[in-house]
Amino acid sequence: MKKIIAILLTVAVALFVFTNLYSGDSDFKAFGEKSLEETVSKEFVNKTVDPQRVQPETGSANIVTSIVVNYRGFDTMGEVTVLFVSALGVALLGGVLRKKVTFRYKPGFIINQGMKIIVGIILISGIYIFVHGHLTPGGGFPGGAMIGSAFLLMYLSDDKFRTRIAAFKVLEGLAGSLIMIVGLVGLSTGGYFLYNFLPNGEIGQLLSAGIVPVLYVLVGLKVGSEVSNILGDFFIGEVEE
Amino acid sequence: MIEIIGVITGALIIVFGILAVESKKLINSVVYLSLLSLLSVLSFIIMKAPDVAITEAVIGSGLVTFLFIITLMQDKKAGDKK
Amino acid sequence: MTINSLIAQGMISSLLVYLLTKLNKKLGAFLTVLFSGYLLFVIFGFQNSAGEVFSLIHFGEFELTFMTSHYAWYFAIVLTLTYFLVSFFNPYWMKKMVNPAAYNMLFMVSMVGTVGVFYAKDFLTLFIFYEIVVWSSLFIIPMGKSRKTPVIYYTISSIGSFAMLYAIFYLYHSVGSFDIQAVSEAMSQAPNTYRFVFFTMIVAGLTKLGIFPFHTWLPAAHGSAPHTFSPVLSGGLVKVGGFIALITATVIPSFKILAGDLQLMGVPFENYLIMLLGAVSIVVGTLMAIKQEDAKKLIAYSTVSNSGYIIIGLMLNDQVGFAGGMMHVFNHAMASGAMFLSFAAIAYRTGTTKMSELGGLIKRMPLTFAAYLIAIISLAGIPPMSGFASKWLIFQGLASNGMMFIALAAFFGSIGSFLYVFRPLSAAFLGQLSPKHKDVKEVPWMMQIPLIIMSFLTIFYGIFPGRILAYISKIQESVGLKGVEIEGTKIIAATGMWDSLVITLVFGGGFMLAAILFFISPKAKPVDQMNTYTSGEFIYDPDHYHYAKNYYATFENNYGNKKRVELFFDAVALRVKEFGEMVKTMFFAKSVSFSIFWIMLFFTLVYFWGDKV
Amino acid sequence: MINPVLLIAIPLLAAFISVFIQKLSWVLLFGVSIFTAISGFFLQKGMFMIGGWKPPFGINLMIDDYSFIIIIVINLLFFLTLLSGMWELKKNKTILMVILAGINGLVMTGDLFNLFVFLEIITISGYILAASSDKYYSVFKYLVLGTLGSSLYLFGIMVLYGTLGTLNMADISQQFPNVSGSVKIISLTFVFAGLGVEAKLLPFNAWVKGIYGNTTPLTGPLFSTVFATGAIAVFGRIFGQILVPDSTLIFAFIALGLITFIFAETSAMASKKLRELLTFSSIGQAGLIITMFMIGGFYAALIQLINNAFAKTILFSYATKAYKSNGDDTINNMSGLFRKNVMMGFGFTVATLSLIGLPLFFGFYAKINMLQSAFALNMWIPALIILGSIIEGIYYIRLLVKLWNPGEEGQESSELAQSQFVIKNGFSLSLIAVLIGIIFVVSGIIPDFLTENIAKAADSLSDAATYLSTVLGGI
Amino acid sequence: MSQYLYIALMFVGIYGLLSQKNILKMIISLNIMELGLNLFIISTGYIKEAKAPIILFGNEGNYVDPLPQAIVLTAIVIGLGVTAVALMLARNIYKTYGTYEIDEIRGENDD
Repeated sequence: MKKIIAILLTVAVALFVFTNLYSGDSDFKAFGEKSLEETVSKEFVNKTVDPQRVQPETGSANIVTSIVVNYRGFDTMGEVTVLFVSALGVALLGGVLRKKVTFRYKPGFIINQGMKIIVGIILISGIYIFVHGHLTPGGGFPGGAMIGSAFLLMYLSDDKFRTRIAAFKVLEGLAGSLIMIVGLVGLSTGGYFLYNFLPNGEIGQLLSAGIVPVLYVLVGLKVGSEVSNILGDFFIGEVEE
Repeated sequence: MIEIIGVITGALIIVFGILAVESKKLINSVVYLSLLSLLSVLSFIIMKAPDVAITEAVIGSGLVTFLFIITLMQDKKAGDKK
Repeated sequence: MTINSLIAQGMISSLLVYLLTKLNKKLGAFLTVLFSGYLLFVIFGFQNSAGEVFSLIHFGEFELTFMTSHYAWYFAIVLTLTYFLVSFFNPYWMKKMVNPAAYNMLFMVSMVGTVGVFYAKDFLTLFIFYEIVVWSSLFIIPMGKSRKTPVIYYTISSIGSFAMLYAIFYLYHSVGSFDIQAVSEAMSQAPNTYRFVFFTMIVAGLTKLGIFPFHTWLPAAHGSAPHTFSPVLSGGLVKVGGFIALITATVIPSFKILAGDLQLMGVPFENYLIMLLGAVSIVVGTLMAIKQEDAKKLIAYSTVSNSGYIIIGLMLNDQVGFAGGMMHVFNHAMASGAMFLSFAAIAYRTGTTKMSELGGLIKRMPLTFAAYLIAIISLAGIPPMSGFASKWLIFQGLASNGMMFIALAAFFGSIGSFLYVFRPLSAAFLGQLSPKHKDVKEVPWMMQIPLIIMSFLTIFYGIFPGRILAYISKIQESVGLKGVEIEGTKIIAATGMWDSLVITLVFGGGFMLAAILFFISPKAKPVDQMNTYTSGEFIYDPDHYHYAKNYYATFENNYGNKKRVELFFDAVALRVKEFGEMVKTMFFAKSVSFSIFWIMLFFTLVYFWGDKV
Repeated sequence: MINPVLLIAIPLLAAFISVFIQKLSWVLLFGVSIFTAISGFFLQKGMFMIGGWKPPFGINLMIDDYSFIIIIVINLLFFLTLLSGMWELKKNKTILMVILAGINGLVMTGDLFNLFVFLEIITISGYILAASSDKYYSVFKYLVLGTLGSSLYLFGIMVLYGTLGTLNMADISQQFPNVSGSVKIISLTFVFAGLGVEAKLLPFNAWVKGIYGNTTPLTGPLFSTVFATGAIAVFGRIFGQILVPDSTLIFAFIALGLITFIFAETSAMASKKLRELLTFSSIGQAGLIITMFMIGGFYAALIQLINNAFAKTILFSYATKAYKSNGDDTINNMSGLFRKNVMMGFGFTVATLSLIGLPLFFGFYAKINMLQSAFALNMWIPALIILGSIIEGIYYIRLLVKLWNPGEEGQESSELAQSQFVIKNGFSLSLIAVLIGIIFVVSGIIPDFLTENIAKAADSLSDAATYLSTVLGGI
Repeated sequence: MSQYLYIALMFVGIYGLLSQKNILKMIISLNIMELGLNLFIISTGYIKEAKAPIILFGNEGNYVDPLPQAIVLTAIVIGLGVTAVALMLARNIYKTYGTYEIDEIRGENDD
């Protein structure tokens, strides 16, 4: 009975959305039919938001990155804060549990040493991803998450490692503070918060795109440390042997 | 062609979504969720969103699944029940 | 001195009183006496002032203004007099109060508030001070016996006051002004609007007066308020309701505006309906008063019945009946004030107001007895007390309009009041003295002052009712009615006339005769209370054998004691609570899914509904 | 003049610093809170672009008279909350700083998606703070509903983006009237439902009882004043200025607001615990204020918003302190508690009377304004508002009478029957209570000294043209 | 066409929230809902025969809309944060009440 009501309601609401969104008089742009000209994105793609600046106004080859870090950098700042808060929350909530997770298996020497190599590779590729965030797909979020997953492997392979996470606290705070400081420097130099006060350089170069790579590296570090913190805190808990 | 792949992927996503919601065992749900994420990565790629695809691959199907599994490990019984 | 600065002074000195009472309880109480006397004095100076406008403050985009008028002065002087006289009791109760500082402050605030209500030029000012009176008196009541009754009081009051607020803003919306004069002029063109406003606004008057079906708060609140505040509530604050009725029906001339409506017995049917309610409350108040064990509750029910007289008189809107209603405002204030004060005096000495615990106090507290006696004679409408004058005028008004049903109720109330006012008299003052109260003394001199003054005024205006009626005729002329005709001590109505001096002399003669007979006839031998029933055997609970228990047993058995209106209100309150519980279980259920169900249902409803559009 | 972005940046910076310098977090929290509370008054008005990208391309902060007054109120409330919850901070200091930044951003931002981000910041912080009550299931419920709500909101704004190609509030408000009806109905209902969760409208607010009903001296005032004010203010901004519903849909929204008001007030009447009573009163007030926003009575809505926020600060602080000190908040057990702390009793009473809307207190001015603007629409809305006020008055008066006057029913009130309860750590609350009480009384007699700015704020909300020209026309 | 399916996926998640009584199942449903939403957001930016928005290797002009992608990046990370908090809460609920089933939780919200 309950499921039938649930299905009926869901279908009704879905119909509500479908019939209205795709009705004849709806001016919602159909899938794949839209044109960039009608959105604000055309200026992002052409990099012509502010004609008074030195062209190209952002040097990032990856347009998504230029949006995430530059045009809508404020969102990213907020979103890093969300992750920061949830990491804090996980730590606070996990503090109640107080027990360490132990696994039934003991990681052997081969796993231990092999892991270290793999972790190194993953770390490097993660760092590569966020350093090249303004050029290639990827960036701070996947890069940071990769760093986090590298440490996940460390956690899994090494029992002792699970305690050594104090450094991440410093790292997350430091990276976060640096993001804010970069923003504030922009405010003091250019008059706008998160203002791009560095030269843009040429599209496609590593040292291009002004503060974009700087910020994205910081975001990557921050996301990485947050994810690692969350993972570390998740290893605290009552897990049966 | 690529449209058709997109539709098929989308249909698979729905199927796995329903499976994830309705499956009796929690661990199965988690696995279906992980598969769902992977399929959505494919969709993201089809829709020309490589950044999102990478992020979703790492976070959606990687980290989130891991978090679920750690939580499930807390109680073996809960993992088996329903 | 102007009204606005008077109000400001009052508010500031109420704070002062609060602080001083914290320092010294008695000092604060004496200050209230002093200030209420000062207020009375200043208000008295406005006797002949009419149409003077004072601006208080700018309240946002509105302006609060006062205007003097004859009717305002009349009500204000009655109220301040009551407050002033009652305040003499305050110093003696400070020790017993749980929070004397707050009591004194709120006493002052409510007093100043009533003055503000009466002198208001516009509805907003009126409403503001009306509500101030409500909440300030509200917080005094729980210092007495009950924590529930203030809630009943507030509930019924707020039904009235919010209905009035609604009416005020409805008027503001259609007229564009709060000013009573402007509204009155605009309404003469819009009888349909006014018919609605009349009914919504007069609810405030009915609730405050305690007219059926809003009478339930009177016995509850008056009965359990602190003893010194009950006379204010009954003698004073109830009259604020009368004032609202006056504004609604007479100052804004409902009889002229609604002249096009169906006329019943010479008044618009709207007025007639209210009069019918008044008649019902006379009957209900009388019947319920007869059954009460507690003297304060009894007097409270008598207030219900007397409020019925007031509203009937005011709704008549004619030469005679209106004058009677207005005069009854004063008479009832004095009489019920005196009755409550004398029971406050009894409570001060004996600690109780339950009739079955009292008895024989006539010898210990003769002055209190005399004050009570005069008050009840006045309330029962027996000459030569002033109550006779007002009731006679109301009867005249009813008779000349041919309103038989209402007149019947009024007569019934008059006869019934003999019964109920006599009961406390005989139970508390006559009969045998309870052994517990052997050492009771008369109250201190300061508490005697108000009793004496009230008795004096009752007798004086009984002999010379023209003194008041002359002023009332001025009020009548100012609101467009024909003034009541007075020649010396003669009062002339359509169907008859009456010379108060002659009647007083006749009654005086009769009284002298009776007194002579009493003194020369042999005295009854006093018997101890117990001995009446037990022939000297010892009993443990004399209260149950008190003759005041089931005093009118034969009469009372003819009708039940079910408080149907109270039960109805209780049922409504219970339904509201049950509805609240239902909302809690429906919308705040434990299950998350259930909450999401509601959200989805919202979408579905919008979908089905939005499709139609 | 202070750049408004500092109100977001400085608290966030402080929050990040406090992670690795734990010992400083006390200083940082109070310093930041004092800074924002003071600088709210000296806020520079106008439109501020982030990163120098002009709207609708970049994100902008908008400080018009509306957000100006809300920022002042919220930052003051936050400071008062900190004072009253001083002993409860514990490990929550960093999160509190993030909340301060988030709530400021929520109110100031001029971008719909940025609003979503800030909404997430404060809701997630909200989950974490709420979890300090150990009622994890209630928090979970809040989390599910909150996440659902923000997803619905995101869906709504993305439908708008798919139609209009922009996320900037000013840009959308300009183009929104021309959007086809079907897109309008979808985006409006979804955004309404999404924000309704945070604004506590009736079908969306099932989480409130578990969260507000189990608050601590810190979270109680924080949720009921800071969060509620922010959420409702955003609600007013979105539906009063940006996505103005047309005549048919607005009726449903008004009906929902009024239903919330009446239903919640009856529920409050049926409550026996102080915190639960206040919870339902908060819900009711939210419904009332949102109704006022919906019918276009912005001035009245703002006045009532401020009235409610400051009143609830005292009420919730007191209720949560009473619970914290005694482990119980059943009203019947608290009789005569005010006699022990008269100052708090004074503040509590004045706040309550102001909330009911009795004259001599600020709430009365709010009430007459509400009635005035409600009568401009029709006769039934004011009647329902009055009905709700009567119910509200009844239960609050019942509460006050009980708390002031110890004593058994049928007996004279006396000190002997006083409750055994005590209030611990009440000094700061006493100060706040007296301060707010005096402000309520003074502004209830002479409302002008507060209302001038509020009137300007209401004007700026109804004056969409100025908003548009400031955001889109400027620079 | 595939956009329909993405919206449908969102409603599958909502259906899960409506019908499931297990806390972990509800979190999974939330994730499914968010995933559907993210897919829908990306699909609003999709343009037929357009390229990924990266100016590299000279493929200039005619890109898909990059703004939804930026938004989804943010949304995914926020989703991770919410999920982490939700799972930690679930663990605490399990610790306190010994169950993940909502019906078996006692002692909260019933007075």
